[in-house]
Amino acid sequence: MSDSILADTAQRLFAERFTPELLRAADSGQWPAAAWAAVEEMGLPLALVPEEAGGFGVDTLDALALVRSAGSFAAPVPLAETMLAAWLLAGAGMAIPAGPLGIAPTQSAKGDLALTRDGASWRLTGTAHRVPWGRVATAVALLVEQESGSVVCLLEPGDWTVEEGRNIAGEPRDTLRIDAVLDAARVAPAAPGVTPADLFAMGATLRSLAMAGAIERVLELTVQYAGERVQFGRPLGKFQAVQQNLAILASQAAAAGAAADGAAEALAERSGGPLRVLPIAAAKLRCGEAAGLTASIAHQMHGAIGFTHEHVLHHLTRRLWSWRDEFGNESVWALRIGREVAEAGADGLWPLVTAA
Amino acid sequence: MSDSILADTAQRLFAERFTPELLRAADSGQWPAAAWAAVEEMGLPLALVPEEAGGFGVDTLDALALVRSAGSFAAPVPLAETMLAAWLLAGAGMAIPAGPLGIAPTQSAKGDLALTRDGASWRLTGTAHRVPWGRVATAVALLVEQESGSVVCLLEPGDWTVEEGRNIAGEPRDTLRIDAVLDAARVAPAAPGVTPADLFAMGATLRSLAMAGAIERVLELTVQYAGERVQFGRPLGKFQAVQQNLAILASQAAAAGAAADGAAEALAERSGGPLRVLPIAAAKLRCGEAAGLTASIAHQMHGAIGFTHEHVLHHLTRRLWSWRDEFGNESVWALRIGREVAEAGADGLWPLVTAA
Amino acid sequence: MPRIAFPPPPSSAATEALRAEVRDFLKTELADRPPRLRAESWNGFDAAFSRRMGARGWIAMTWPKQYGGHERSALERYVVLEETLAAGAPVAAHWIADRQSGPLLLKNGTEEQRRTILPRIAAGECTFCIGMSEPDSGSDLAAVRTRAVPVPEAEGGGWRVNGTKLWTTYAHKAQYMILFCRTDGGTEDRQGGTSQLLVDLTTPGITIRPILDLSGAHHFNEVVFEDVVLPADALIGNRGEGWTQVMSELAYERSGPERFLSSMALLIELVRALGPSPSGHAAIAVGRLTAHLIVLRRLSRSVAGMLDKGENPTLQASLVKDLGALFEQEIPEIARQLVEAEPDLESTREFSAVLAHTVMNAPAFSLRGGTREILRGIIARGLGLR
Amino acid sequence: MPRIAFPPPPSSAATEALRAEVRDFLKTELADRPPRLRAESWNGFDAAFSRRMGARGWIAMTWPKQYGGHERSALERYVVLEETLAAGAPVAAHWIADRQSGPLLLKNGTEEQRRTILPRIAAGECTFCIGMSEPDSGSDLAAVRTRAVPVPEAEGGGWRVNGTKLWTTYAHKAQYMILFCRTDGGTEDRQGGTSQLLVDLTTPGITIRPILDLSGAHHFNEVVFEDVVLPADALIGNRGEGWTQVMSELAYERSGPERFLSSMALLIELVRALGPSPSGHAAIAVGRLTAHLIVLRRLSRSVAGMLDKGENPTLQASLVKDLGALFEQEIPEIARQLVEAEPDLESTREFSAVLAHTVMNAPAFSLRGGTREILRGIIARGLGLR
Repeated sequence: MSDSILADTAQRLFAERFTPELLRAADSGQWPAAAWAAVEEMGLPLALVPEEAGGFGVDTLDALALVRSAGSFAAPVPLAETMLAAWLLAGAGMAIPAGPLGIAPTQSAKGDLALTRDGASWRLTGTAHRVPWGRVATAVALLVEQESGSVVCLLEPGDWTVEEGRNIAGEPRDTLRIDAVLDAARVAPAAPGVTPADLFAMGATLRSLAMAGAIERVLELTVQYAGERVQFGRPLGKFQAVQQNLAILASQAAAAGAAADGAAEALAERSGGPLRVLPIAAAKLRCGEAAGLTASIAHQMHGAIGFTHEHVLHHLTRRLWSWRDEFGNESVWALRIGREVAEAGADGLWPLVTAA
Repeated sequence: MSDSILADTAQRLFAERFTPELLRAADSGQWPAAAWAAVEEMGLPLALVPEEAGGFGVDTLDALALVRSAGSFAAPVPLAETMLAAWLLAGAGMAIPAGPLGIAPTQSAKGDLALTRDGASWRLTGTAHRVPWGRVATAVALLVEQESGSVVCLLEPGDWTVEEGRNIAGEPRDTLRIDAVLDAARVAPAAPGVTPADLFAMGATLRSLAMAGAIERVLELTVQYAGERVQFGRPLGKFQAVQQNLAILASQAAAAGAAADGAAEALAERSGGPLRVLPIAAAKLRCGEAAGLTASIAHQMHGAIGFTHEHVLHHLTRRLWSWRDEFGNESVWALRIGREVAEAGADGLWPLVTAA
Repeated sequence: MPRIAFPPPPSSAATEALRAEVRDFLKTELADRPPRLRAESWNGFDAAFSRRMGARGWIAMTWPKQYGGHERSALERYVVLEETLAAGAPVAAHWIADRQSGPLLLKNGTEEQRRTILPRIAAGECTFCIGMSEPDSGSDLAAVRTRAVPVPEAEGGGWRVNGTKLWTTYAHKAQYMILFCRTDGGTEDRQGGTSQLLVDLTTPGITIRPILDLSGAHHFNEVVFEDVVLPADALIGNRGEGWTQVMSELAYERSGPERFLSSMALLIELVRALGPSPSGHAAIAVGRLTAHLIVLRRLSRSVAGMLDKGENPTLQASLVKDLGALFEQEIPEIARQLVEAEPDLESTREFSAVLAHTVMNAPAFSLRGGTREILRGIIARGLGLR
Repeated sequence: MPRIAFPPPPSSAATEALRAEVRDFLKTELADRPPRLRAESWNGFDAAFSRRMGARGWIAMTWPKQYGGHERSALERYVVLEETLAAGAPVAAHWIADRQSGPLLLKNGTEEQRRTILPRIAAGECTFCIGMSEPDSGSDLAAVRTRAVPVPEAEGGGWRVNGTKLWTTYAHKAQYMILFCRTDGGTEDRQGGTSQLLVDLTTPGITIRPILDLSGAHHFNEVVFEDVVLPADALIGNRGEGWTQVMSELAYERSGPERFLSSMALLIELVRALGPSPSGHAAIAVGRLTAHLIVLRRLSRSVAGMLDKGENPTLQASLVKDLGALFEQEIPEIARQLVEAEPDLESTREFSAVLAHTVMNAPAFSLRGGTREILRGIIARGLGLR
């Protein structure tokens, strides 16, 4: 499929499906099964899977752009998570189940999960926290660190019990209590070099992209609103104070977009070797910071209108407030960069920046 | 002397003496001897000294208001320091020398200074860092912690050698290398309860007041400039973006003023017991924060004009940039408050705030 | 430039006994109120609690005794207010009437209104709501279109009201509304021709529909007036002076503790989550916020002192509101970086739930009672710039 | 709303060899340059250094060879620029001519001007200054009053200039000025009637007086023109199109590395002062600044890529400048809280000296090249709001 056709088709699908009504329904706990089916129908969840493993040969950057696009529509489906799970399974040479897939958004799977031999099979016990859409997942792919290296486990409903939870955007974030016996086909070594820390960084990349998309959309909505809403006899956008705020909003959108692009490139260029984590860390931090500022300015400009359940703005801003904390908040990633800088030393700072 | 007469007379004196020309001369290292003589003539350096110790019976709050007023004129003389040194000496029952006096702006004198018995006399050795106007001081009052309690030492020129230094406002901040034999008359126990930490808090109070004064003056200058300076055919102050910035400036001035008042009250109400440090810590922090924001907005509003050596603005802003770091910067005092809050615990926070 | 004085606030020594009494009361009253509910701040609604506040004499504290008040000082009222807000008590059932509607009636109401309504407010038995904003009038109140037309005496007299009010907080629980509407002229007259009317919300023709906020909670309402007929004495104060009356209400209510304590529950839970030995980083952050709180409280109490003396500190009050909203909005942004916890309204961890509540409500802190931009414009005018 | 695209910046793989070469050169050149001097960023002036940069072919890199240029890519120029700025090299002697005056002459100058002046710039032997601001015209360039009046042919022809320029950086060291002045009309014509003239600063009638900045340093000058007669071909481009020409210069120069590297010396010294094992607090602060730097550099390189393709990314460039100035101004405020040191220009500690320099210069970062408020107005216009 050609790149821009994929992007355009997906965008059309998102626009058609993820209407304000659907967003509100999803917010109140409804699973948009038909919309998901349409997304799956298009093959989007397999976008990160290599052609030889059953994918459609989508370029990685184009695949990642889908997540950004979905973010701009506040799509209440686990597209990013299913893409990541499918990629993880494909890398381990495992078959990819249909349906929405789950992953565990934790940096280290240690402590929470224990994988032990159980005759010819394996036994996995423990807890996976805040699994996106765990309640509707047809399978969950977990990466478990073993002495021998990272191992991918494929779980199916029945392997876990669900405690339902939500982030403040109303997206399911479920706790799965796991006690499963897995036959050999459901346990396999991960692709070389893939660690939980890696998967966490990939998750951070996907959230950065989704935030960048949502921020761009918020900017668009806010500029449009300022152009239309009349106060004191003039459109809001004619007031200098409003203009100054919207300029800040635009600069945050620019920074978030560029930061997410940088992370996407780092992820796309990977081939077997270790991930270039610095651009990803910078992206998650920068998008998170932009997310807060964006939400704050957009609500300030929208006034009470933006606070109503009926308005689309909060579907985006509540996601921004949630996503900035998922897969590591700003502090988590800043610390990681800061430690790397300290190690490089004063005279290593600039070379480190130009190499990022 | 009646309170408002004192304040008015002092203000007139400051306005008359601390002209832009004098500020520029002081900036290039000249000691404004005549202006200082006029300040001393009025008795201002003794304002904190109790009547029975040779003072004029000035109310403590009125005495502290002089420091605020001097700050608003960027007065390049050690009025605050001399007031503090005189208070320290008076408390120890020592005579107060004429002329500008020095103190050491360090929280703990330990490590830097050693006071030992030397027959009937004492020997003081060590280094006092960044002593304001050390080079012209006719005497320096140092507080040294001994096993027996805090001891005041009175040093005279000849007891030290000077290494000249300056803060970025051009105010002398000299290093004194001390090796002095002090007879018994020049060493005395400090007033009960007065410790180096106390003196440091008092210094922080004086700097807070000076910052509050300078900030108010910067606000005044900036509002005036915005009203006069025409750009694009209108006075700057008619632009909404400028108005929004000046409103922020005004709010910082309000906060700094109230914070400094709170510190002054804490200092004034002391009578023998320990200082209420919380309002002082809050003041130094809040004034320091306001100082940075004020300087930044004022320069933004003044444009290149504010950058010229000829303009009065920078005499104030460079002092703000210096004073916020003297006697403890924002972090130093924030840490102190934060530790106290942690000790009080979650449910102790509000009672601690209402008691401050 | 006019000097912006903040005189020292009145000494609080005289009120310390009252403070202790209030703290004792709240300690018992709120013993079982979890932090996630305390985080609702003045949006928490509990009619029984309000009645008990009334029984204690802690509503209508400064009003004349003949109208159910207690003739206590503004400073005593301030103490009760800040203690209840800092503790996260559910004040919504009496708060609007105590703060805004009661004083309006006291100043501009008819003797009948004062006599019948004020004592019920004082008892914590009468909830008010304020009908201000409309679909096309947010900060620009002069753009209201709700209209009250005099009914000819021959037809019974009074006022016939048509229009729609939005964002009316707790209209669905209130007995009365203070309605801001147009009685004369049109939007081209700007502020002129607006009036305030007292509306009994059981009057026929009034429909109240919920507006859910972004967290799905129901505080706001749409209130639709369709040929609602009000009695002639529903008019509060003078016909055509609605704007002036509203402005004088607003100016005084810009600087109370409600303007900087909205995130207090989160600050408290932050201190709890960090424990007795926080990192230097966390201690510095909390110490800084505490310093800001101490200074804001001093500013606010200074304004209270000026109000008590009958001065008109409009400019000072605006400065306090601006600084207060910044402070309230900063707290969630700082807290979330210091404790590892995602915001989650339903979390088993109180910190996460309080964080979620505060993050989602914070944007409103600089909207309610006039947006930040408008407030700063008022300050600039006070500086002599407009 | 127009979409504000920042396409991926060109791959830097091709320029890595050049980067290594520049780093090597700077390592030797700047071995003895202390951080307090590196902190001067593009205000550092060293004629010998500029000549050596010229000898290396690192000035006028993109210009045609016939004018002394090197016909290298904009991206290669970008690499040299960011490396010299990040290292705190003293570029002031060639920088203005390389960045602004040379390209102007290349585009609008006479063949004679190009032939005689451009090669000298390329060699690092010719310093330019820009005569823009005036006593009553800061950001409002249309208010300039300096006037150039044509001299009748009978009297020898050319232009007679009278007026005063302010804030002219390094006029006291420059050979030439690009003078922005009025040739026709008056201030009521706003931008119309303005032109640019090439001024040899040795021309009689020109007086250059120092303006000391707030730290007492001499970078700025007042340049007074009293009946200064310039040749007819001093006119650059077209008479009356001065404004348009200036605007197109400015738009392109809003987004280079000079817009976010002004505090780089301080960031480097901060990392040095904190050492290999900073506290978590300090590591987080430095990590955050580093992330911002990485993203700013990407944005800036994206704009460079667009410029290289002949696109017109005015809006993007403005966004980069706004973000860049915020970043540069934030660094001193953060650094000073992380290291115990008072700012002190003469301190024996490099950190204190660099901090002092940066604190005092930071306010200018959002003034030079148009104030923040004006820049944001331009962005708002780009969003379709004006």
